[in-house]
Amino acid sequence: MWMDHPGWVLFGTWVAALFTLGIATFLYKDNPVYKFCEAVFVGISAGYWFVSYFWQTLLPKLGYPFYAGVKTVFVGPAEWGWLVLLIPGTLGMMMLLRLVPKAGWIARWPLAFIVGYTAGLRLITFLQSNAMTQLQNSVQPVVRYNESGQFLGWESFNILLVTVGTFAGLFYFFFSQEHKGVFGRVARVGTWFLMITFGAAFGYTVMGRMSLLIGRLDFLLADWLHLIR
Amino acid sequence: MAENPTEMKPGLFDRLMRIDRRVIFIFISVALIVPLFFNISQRIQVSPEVQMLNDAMNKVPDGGLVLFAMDYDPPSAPELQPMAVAAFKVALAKKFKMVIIGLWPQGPMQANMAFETATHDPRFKDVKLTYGVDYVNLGFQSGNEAVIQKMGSDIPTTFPRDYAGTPVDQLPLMKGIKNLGNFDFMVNISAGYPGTREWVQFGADRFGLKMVSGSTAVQTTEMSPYVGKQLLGLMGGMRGAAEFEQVSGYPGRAIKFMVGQSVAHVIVIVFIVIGNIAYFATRKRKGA
Amino acid sequence: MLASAAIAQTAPGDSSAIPALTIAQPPPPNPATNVKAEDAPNDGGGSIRVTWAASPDDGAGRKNVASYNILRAVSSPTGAGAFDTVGSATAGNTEFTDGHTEDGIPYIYIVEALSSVPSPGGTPVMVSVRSEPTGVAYSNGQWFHMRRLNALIMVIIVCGAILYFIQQASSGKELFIRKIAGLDAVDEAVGRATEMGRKIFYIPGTQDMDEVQTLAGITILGRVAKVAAEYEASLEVPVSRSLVMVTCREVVKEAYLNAGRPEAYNDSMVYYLTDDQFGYAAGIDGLVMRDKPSTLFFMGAFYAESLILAETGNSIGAIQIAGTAMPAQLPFFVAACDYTLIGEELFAASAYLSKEPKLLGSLKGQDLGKAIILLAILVGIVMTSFGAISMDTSDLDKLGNYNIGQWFEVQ
Amino acid sequence: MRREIPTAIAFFVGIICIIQFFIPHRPFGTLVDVFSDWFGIVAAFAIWLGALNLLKVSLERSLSKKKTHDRWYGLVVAASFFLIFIIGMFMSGGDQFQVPGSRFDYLYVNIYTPLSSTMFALLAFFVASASYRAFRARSWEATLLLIAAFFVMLGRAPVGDQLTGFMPEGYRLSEVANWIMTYPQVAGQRAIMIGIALGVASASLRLILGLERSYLGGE
Repeated sequence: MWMDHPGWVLFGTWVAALFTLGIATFLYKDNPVYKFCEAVFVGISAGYWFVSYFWQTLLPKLGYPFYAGVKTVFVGPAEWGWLVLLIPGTLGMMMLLRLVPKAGWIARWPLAFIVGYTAGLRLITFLQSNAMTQLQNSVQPVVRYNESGQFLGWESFNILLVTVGTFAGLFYFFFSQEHKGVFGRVARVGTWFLMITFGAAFGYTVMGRMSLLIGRLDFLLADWLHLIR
Repeated sequence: MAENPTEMKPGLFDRLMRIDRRVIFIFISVALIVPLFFNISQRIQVSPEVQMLNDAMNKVPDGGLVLFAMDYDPPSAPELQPMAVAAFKVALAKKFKMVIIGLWPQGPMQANMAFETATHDPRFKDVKLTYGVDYVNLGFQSGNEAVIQKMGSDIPTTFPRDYAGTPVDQLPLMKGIKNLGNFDFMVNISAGYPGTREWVQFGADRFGLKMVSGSTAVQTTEMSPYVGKQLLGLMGGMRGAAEFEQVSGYPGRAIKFMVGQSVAHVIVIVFIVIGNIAYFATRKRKGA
Repeated sequence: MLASAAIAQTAPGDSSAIPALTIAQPPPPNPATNVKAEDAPNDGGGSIRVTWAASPDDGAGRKNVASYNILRAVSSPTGAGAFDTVGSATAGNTEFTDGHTEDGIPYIYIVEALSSVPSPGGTPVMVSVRSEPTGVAYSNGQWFHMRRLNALIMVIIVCGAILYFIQQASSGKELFIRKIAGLDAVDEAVGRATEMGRKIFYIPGTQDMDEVQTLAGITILGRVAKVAAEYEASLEVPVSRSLVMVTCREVVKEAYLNAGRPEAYNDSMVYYLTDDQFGYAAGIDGLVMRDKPSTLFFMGAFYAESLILAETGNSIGAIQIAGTAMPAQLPFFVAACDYTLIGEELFAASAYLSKEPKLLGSLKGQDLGKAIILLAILVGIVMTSFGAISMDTSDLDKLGNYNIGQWFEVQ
Repeated sequence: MRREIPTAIAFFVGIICIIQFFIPHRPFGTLVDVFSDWFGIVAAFAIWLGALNLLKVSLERSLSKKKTHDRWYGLVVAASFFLIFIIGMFMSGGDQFQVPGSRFDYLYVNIYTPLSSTMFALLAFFVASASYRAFRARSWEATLLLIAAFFVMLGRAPVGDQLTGFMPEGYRLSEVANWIMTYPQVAGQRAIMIGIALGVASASLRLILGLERSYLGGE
């Protein structure tokens, strides 16, 4: 294949390396090299998504099935299932009417469809997967024993801690109750748990972020400069 | 303002308090670059989640049908690619039948690269796999969690063609596969949305998929509540990858990268300590 | 017409393998028993569930069952038609769902246990043994998913609580709502932009309109834009999705109209950069460094770009107010922004800022929902703890009926 | 009429999306899949608006009379867009555009990938500078944030275990970090997740009922 040609491979690696360094200059300060890379990035990525949407959504979900459906009408045996595609097709066209100032308001119809779809679907999925599943995981015996019926103090304490933390954390989220008195104190404990959660989650990810940079350094030093193997 | 009596000549700690962030950047770069030039190795403690993952994978009978969902792209590859490679090696050793898909457009490409790396391991020199019989790559489908939902009822209509455009009914492996219920196991490698959360919600919760996940370090905290019933194991970030490489017996890149990562990590910790010392030192002086 | 135990070769007609089989001593496995077929529950039709008791040689006995084949035939008054393989299951499984049936057609099934037998030729031969056929089964669709009854109850309770308080609030009942620090800072943050003569950037997340956080972010934008219009601050909304761009234009235009300054609105306040996560981050970073906005809002769904955006904003000393329900990104906003709306607070923000009674009522409804959930957890924990006294709790599955948590499991 | 019909559409679609979850029977069982395809189609149309807007803004900036220093970057944006657009649409084998070896793939691998990977990699630096600044024991809450982060970070680095190797098993830093992650961290996470579920339910209901409809603009 043409792009396996050593010349093209080398050229590609150099382009990739220069763009890598160009973006990295932003760490020092904003500069013309970064501005150029940023402009290329915005243009290339917008085009990338545009092309992907066209080939991977617009045609396979609308264009091809619509064409195949219309063809059955003329070639037979006629099928009419494709007619339903007229709905999303029309909604999409209505969206494009935004380009016509006087008719722009018609784009609210597809927007309303999307808002209804999102609201309905997410209401269910979040209640199911966030609320119900967390309920399921929370309802556990807080007193723990092993097989021979011996009480396990440490395990019981841990489960109790999670329960108390969940409760206190939820108290923080109460909106219609002033955070004063006992309620306020419990909510305060809730914020402590939230802070521990944030700190732990942050600390946990620091390493992962380093690995991203290792990937780029590995590219520069191994694939581009061949300094390491 | 100069005549303000509390205003003092900035001392060492004051300067440390307002250290230019570019100084930190230099330290991080050096810490990450230098170890890449050396060959150091270290012992890694395996966490229970990764142990569970390894056990769960080994519990799948040899020759079992396993789904690989690769939901990530090149930016997350340093963390996730070693996981994919190690998982494929375990799969090769256990002679799994593999079906590869991706909910991220670049996922299947990453999978191909990982698969190739895995087959190049000298231990699998004699393993001869036939595409279409032993493994297939069904490529990417757009639609996020809706794809999972459709796979729950009918995989051949969800993925009518494979990665290279071959209709699935021409792939012998796909003959017996109707829906997610046919899989003995699933490995998800995930960098965000759609990913492990969606596979748990739609695959494990709704269709009873037995699954494990390898996810970026950032996501791992969000996924850890699912471990147990919904996730049979979880590896998080480069460290999780290195642990898995160690426990599965297939050491790879993750263990090597861990060194630089650890050093940079320690630098961050040292800076936090310095920041706090400076904070308390300046506060004491202001209070006095 | 069916032999209850037939020996078949994988390659029918390959008679040369038969003598090999008689030489290779191992006999075929015992068949699977108690095979039943019934309509798969809780589906839209088109599938039948086949269950069986494992062959005595599956994992035990001779341990030679490798897998099961599931065969199907259409039943008719004159007898069953030909059996075709519709799927397979590896050893250890005792269930298979045939997802390719037509509703209303009578089917019968057979489960075939397969065993691989070494042959002198080297390549192992598959031998199989068939079970008794099942009775006739039909598939059809159900109108209610029984395994989701608990979720329905949950939806009714939560939505009922919210609707009840919306109703209460519209009848004029006073509602107390606690302070949300990040939202009280909106006026100050917008005012500062006016004073300094700098811009306000509002980023409604980086996801599309199928994410409810984006919708929340856009609704908050409506309130912020109104404040910006009143303060005559200059607002810019660079977005990452075309649909979000269209929606934000409607929202901002409406807000300027409501603030009595429709002439100050201009479509160019809301513009699209790119759908791409990091392409967008690169673009925003550049804009922030060059325009040096005094105030940045991040309200919606974010992924890894959260810290790239917030650190850059922090480096120019902007006031930053963030809000997201992405648990993984919250720590970064908390670390790099002045105020952060945590999870639920993001969804409460638009109601809080609008001060409309009906919307505030929905917040009170949320609280009732939370109270009910807390109560359910408490009661559940007490019940299971008493039920499980002195029981082995190393594995919750062993608790059986005492494992009350499973009541909340939704299929 | 400009607001009533859309409000009705949102209501109708929202309710259907809720009840379909409980009705496996056709056509409800697959309705959300259909809607999700429709969403994709509408988004695929809408991206024309976004792309045109991007080009308009970029070209206007380049062609304006104002002789700003930055004006030529707009041309770079437009040129890059057209480069990948033309190659992706016409020169990379149609819908096989992403197959390795296509021209589109060459741009993807050598331009798009390094740009986005490097942008992502900047996080390594930002996470360091943010933690240096944020993790200071300014108050009790900030101290908890600091302590949790500190222990988890140490526990995740192999050096943590080397420091505490003398301790009995179960008390080493990696185990302490695991403990924080499995218990207190999960508690906070759970509270956040349950809260979010309620928040989403409430926000969704407000949208379905048309109580929040600023997205529809004015009359």
